[in-house]
Amino acid sequence: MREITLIEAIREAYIEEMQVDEKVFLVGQDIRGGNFPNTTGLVEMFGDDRVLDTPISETAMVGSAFGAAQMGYRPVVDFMSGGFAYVAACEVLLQSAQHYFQHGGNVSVPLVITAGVGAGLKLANEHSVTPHAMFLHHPGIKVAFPSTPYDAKGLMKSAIRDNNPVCMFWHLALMMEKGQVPEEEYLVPLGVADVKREGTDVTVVATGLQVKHALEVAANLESEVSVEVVDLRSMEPLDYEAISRSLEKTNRLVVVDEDTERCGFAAELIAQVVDKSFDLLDAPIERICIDNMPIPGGYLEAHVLPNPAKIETAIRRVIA
Amino acid sequence: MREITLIEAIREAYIEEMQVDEKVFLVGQDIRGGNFPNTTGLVEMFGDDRVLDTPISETAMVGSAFGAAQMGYRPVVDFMSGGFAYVAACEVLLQSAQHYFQHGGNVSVPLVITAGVGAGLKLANEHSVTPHAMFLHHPGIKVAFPSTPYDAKGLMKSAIRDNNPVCMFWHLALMMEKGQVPEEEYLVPLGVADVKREGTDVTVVATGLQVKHALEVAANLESEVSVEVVDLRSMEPLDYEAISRSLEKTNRLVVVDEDTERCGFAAELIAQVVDKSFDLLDAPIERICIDNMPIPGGYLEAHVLPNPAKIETAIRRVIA
Amino acid sequence: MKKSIDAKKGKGPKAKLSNDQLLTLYRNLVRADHFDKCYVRRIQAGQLISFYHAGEGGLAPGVGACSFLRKEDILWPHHRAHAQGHMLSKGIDLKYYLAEHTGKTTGCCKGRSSYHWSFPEYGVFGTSGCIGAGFSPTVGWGLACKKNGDGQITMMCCGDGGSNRGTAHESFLMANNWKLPIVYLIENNGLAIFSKHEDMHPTKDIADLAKGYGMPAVIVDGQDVIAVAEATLKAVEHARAGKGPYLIEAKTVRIQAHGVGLPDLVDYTPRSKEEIDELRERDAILICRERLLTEGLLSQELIDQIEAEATQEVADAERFADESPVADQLDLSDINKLVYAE
Amino acid sequence: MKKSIDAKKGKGPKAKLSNDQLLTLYRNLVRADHFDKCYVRRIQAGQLISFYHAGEGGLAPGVGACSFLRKEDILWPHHRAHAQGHMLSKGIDLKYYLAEHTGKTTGCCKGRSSYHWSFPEYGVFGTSGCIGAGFSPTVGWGLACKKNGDGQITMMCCGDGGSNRGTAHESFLMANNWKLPIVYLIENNGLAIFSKHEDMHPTKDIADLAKGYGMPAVIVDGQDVIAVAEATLKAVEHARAGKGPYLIEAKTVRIQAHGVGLPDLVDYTPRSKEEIDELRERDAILICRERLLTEGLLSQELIDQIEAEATQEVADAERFADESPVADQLDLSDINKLVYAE
Ligand SMILES: Cc1ncc(C[n+]2csc(CCOP(=O)(O)OP(=O)(O)O)c2C)c(N)n1
Ligand SMILES: Cc1ncc(C[n+]2csc(CCOP(=O)(O)OP(=O)(O)O)c2C)c(N)n1
Ligand SMILES: [Mg+2]
Ligand SMILES: [Mg+2]
Repeated sequence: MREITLIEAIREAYIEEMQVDEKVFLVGQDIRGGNFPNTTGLVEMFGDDRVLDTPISETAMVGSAFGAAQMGYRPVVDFMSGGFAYVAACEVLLQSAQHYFQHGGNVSVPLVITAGVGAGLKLANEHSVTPHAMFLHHPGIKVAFPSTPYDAKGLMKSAIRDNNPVCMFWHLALMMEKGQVPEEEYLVPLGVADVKREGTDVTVVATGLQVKHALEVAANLESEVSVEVVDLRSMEPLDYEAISRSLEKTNRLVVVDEDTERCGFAAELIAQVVDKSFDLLDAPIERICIDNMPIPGGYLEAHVLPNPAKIETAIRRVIA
Repeated sequence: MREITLIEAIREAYIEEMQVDEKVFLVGQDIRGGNFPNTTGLVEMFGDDRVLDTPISETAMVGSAFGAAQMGYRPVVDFMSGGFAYVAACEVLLQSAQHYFQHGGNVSVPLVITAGVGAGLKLANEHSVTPHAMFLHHPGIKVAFPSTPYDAKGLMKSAIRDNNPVCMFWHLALMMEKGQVPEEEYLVPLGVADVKREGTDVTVVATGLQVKHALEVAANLESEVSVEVVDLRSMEPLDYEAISRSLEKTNRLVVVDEDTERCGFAAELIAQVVDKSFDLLDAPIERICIDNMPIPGGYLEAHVLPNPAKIETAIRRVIA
Repeated sequence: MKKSIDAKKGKGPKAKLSNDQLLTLYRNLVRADHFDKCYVRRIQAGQLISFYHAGEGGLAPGVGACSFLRKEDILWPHHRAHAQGHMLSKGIDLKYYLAEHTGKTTGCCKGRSSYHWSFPEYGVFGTSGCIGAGFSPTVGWGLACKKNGDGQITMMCCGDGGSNRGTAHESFLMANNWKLPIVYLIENNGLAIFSKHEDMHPTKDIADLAKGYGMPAVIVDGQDVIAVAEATLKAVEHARAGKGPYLIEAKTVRIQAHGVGLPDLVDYTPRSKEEIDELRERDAILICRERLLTEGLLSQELIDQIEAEATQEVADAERFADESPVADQLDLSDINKLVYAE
Repeated sequence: MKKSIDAKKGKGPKAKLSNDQLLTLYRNLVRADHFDKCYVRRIQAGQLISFYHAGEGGLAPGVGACSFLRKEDILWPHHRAHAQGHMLSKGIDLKYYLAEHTGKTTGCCKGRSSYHWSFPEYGVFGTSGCIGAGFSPTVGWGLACKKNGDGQITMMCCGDGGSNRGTAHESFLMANNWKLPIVYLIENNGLAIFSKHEDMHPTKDIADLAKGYGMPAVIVDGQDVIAVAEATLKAVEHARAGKGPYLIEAKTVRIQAHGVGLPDLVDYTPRSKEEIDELRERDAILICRERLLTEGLLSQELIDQIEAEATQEVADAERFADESPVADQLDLSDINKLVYAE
């Protein structure tokens, strides 16, 4: 099968969905020029009224999508960097997320929020945060986070077709990662995890870049420990079944989440496992997240992020 | 001892701190007139330049505190309602919280964020949310949530004296609750839990209004179950010692948190307990939070909130 | 507190209103007033849930702005009087809103939201508890109207206080950059809770902001419903013609406290009876009635009839709401069904 | 892309600059240019971490605005050229910033933040990766300056793009309501990443916004450092005198791509060499040099000396940064010690 990069895969998702549904449009800052290559050239293909550049006016930028979505359009809002979503937190986390429920289910809000996220470029906190937990904490938005080009394309297409706000960030460190993507059309549904590697001793649950890290560690430990890597692909809806199926085999769990630890998704998953699968656990659950501090820039950044070494240590701890 | 209301206790904290430190000032919307009675009459006592009304311009309102704090002032920003903090999320969660660490510890940011929070008035989501988890997820801000007038006064005084951003919301349903408050000055330090009721069978950890609920249930169940109620008073810093001390006695834990369940503080606490006190647990931990939906207005609200009945059920489940 | 209307600003060649339209304005104003009084009475009697922000004195801008919109036009109404004047003028049957506000299953939001409204078939999608929140989706509505390409426009209303939000700036920028068919109506009643407009905005007129965006703007006497309607027709015409957004500032008043049951302060001192009496002098219904009487469009008989119809309409809405079942059942077995669209 | 400066707007009775001041401006411009080139060279060579947004073409506004501030004045500098011109003009020794930007323990933020700066003893408290974030704390700085009551002012700089944020509106409102001693400098280089000012702001001049707040504003030629300094002196005087905020829009240019290594597009097409060449014609250093030569303040000898000193200053800063230890140790045993002040 042909191989393309993750960012190219997202671009293909845009192109395919824009071709089949003229209600789909993209809005963001500097996306016509391709601030990231997922939008490069799209304005030439679809015109100025489907690829819209906005001022640095994020509340109105989200608003342009939120309003149009209520009228049957299917906008994708590109925040450029996940950290910039904070400046439109009310529009995203309250207004867009709650609109459907709060208004009696009268009006659906089919919009996608996307941005590059993730630390690794030494850019300090605002340019490095992966603020998934903040989205997950606010019911009404779905949250996906792909680890491969295949998933990125399939999830983005599902996100665009979903009748709810969906946040699909992608990780900057995976942007140029290549992977197999079929020429034929396919979807990856939201809410279906993917066992990226089978194993019997310990389950590592991860998303995004951390799936890659987990797979690396699993391969390295192959001769010692049989590691199962469950890539959730989306955190809401959450495929809890996939996790419990895996725990039934392994009885041991490591959760890796590239977001600040406190009140993050890893904590949520641990709480759910304690609630639903307590008896399956043979050891305390380990979580590997970003330490409870603003993500530093510079060389210090590396200390606070999840990485293969930390994942390995966690695995060794739960099997000890 | 004399009894005063929680909101009067906060007012006393303001008065005492404004009297001893002229760097303390209050800023918010309609606080001169006493939008809530914690600021009533303060403008007459301290003048227009220490009790400042702002337009509905929350980013600048927080900014007026954030900037002044960097220059040695000690502002208290009143958001009126906790839900309105979303419109200044970047200023609060990123800028104020990260400033100290991100700038080499050169500049401290002694400011307090406060507001009335909590559901119960059928006001629908934005006027009902208690968005603590969002604050806790962002290192750099401390978070307190009092359950009594005594604690409210003592915590607010500590918050004002703290050299960091501190968020101290107070619960609307407790506003007029009376409690003993000494005439003499005292502080309640941030990060010290208070065992509001001793017990041996099960630990209920709570904050704010839910402490009251937990105490109610504990009293009702007295003849059947010995419930220990640990009031955290602040969630960051977190007095984990107090929790583990209690668990050593009870080996059973119920966490009650009036915030949306997913990625909330209850999940965080469960993850910490699993990590640090796994062997102390004789049963899965129960969490009682707001259901994963926007808080409805109207009569439906009552269904999704923590309440004594739900707490009792959870207690019965963990001791079963 | 008295508004001094710069009469000149509101002048210019006026859009002509038909006799029917003039009567519609009067009728809608009376209806809005009846509903407003009903809500005040009910909340005081414990027959309305959550809160109510009485509209007395400030009903004309919403009625003037919304009486001649098309059904498919999009409207974000002002929160004052809980938008009842705006919504009934748009053609919405308010009984579903009263049912919502009394927590009934027949409510426009299924009893989920007390004061929220939602009538998507009339282009009113919902509201928010965050003042100034409407500026953001307005950009999207304006954009979709433009994309739809059939002359649909968006009317976005808010108070003087709401115009202080940064969302206003961002909305004005994008609406003007993209020449979106949007009419912004600022209903300036000189107060936001206890705060005086003069202290919260550095110039006399909020309409001054329009200059920064090269946006046409007009200031009208918000107690004169006809003036508001005429200004609106011009602004709407401008927007429908693809010429971009337009801002109207209507100077109006607030007779009651911000919310029913709250103290009525300015800054930190109570408003005096004299002040309020002065505000009452320019009563929008009387001003309109006077004008229509002068023009021979109203008779005492018609006045009484309109009054009676409004009374009946409110009574019907109350009966509908009161007889509807309380929405107090929530099936939490599948939360996601409630929270997410299919 | 060429800015057409409406010369009239910049005119008016000019604050008189001393010969020393004129030379200071020239010297600071040359120093800023040397540091800018150093950063471009280093980031291309992998000797600078994170990113760099080259200042070429747009250095004069920051130098003009900051060269004559008092040490205790507060400054939020623009992100362009990573504020080096602003900071050195304010008296800050840039070696600590270069050390930060190379990830060293001697950095102004202890190596924690790559591009962030922080020199509180010079009234520069820090920065943010969110464009437009400075508008908010500016209100607090202005408020504290006013409270301190000794003529201290706040200078807040940002780009045309930054002025699109809603934070600008809220900041302008509160600064004007409270008559805070704040000077807003909009460094309008006509571009924000790939976006043209013309498409992002509906009028030619961002200064138009000031009208909405009754705030005095002036437009200056941002390639003329002397004009910027003169306008700034007037604005600062106004602010120090307690007359409230002032807005300066300096029309300037951006010669290089938004960030080093990014494509240099406008909308979605590359800028042409001709366009760039045209922009280069109005070089701020040459314009200033010309003027000072005409006025007999500069000689070739002095020019060479200033050049040599700047070269030396940059070399010293580089040596300091390069010889400092890498900040790659983080004691995570007590995170709270790092994150919270005592
Ligand atoms: C973001 C936000 N901040 C503050 C409030 C509290 N609040 C509710 S109404 C109001 C005043 C609104 O004033 P204005 O827009 O002038 O409308 P009016 O009430 O005068 O009709 C305020 C401050 C809010 N609901 N949302
Ligand atoms: C809130 C936010 N939105 C978007 C960005 C991405 N961004 C960084 S610089 C920039 C352009 C800034 O333009 P301008 O203010 O004109 O300054 P210039 O770069 O032209 O000097 C943008 C959009 C950001 N950093 N923060
Ligand atoms: Mg008002
Ligand atoms: Mg620019």
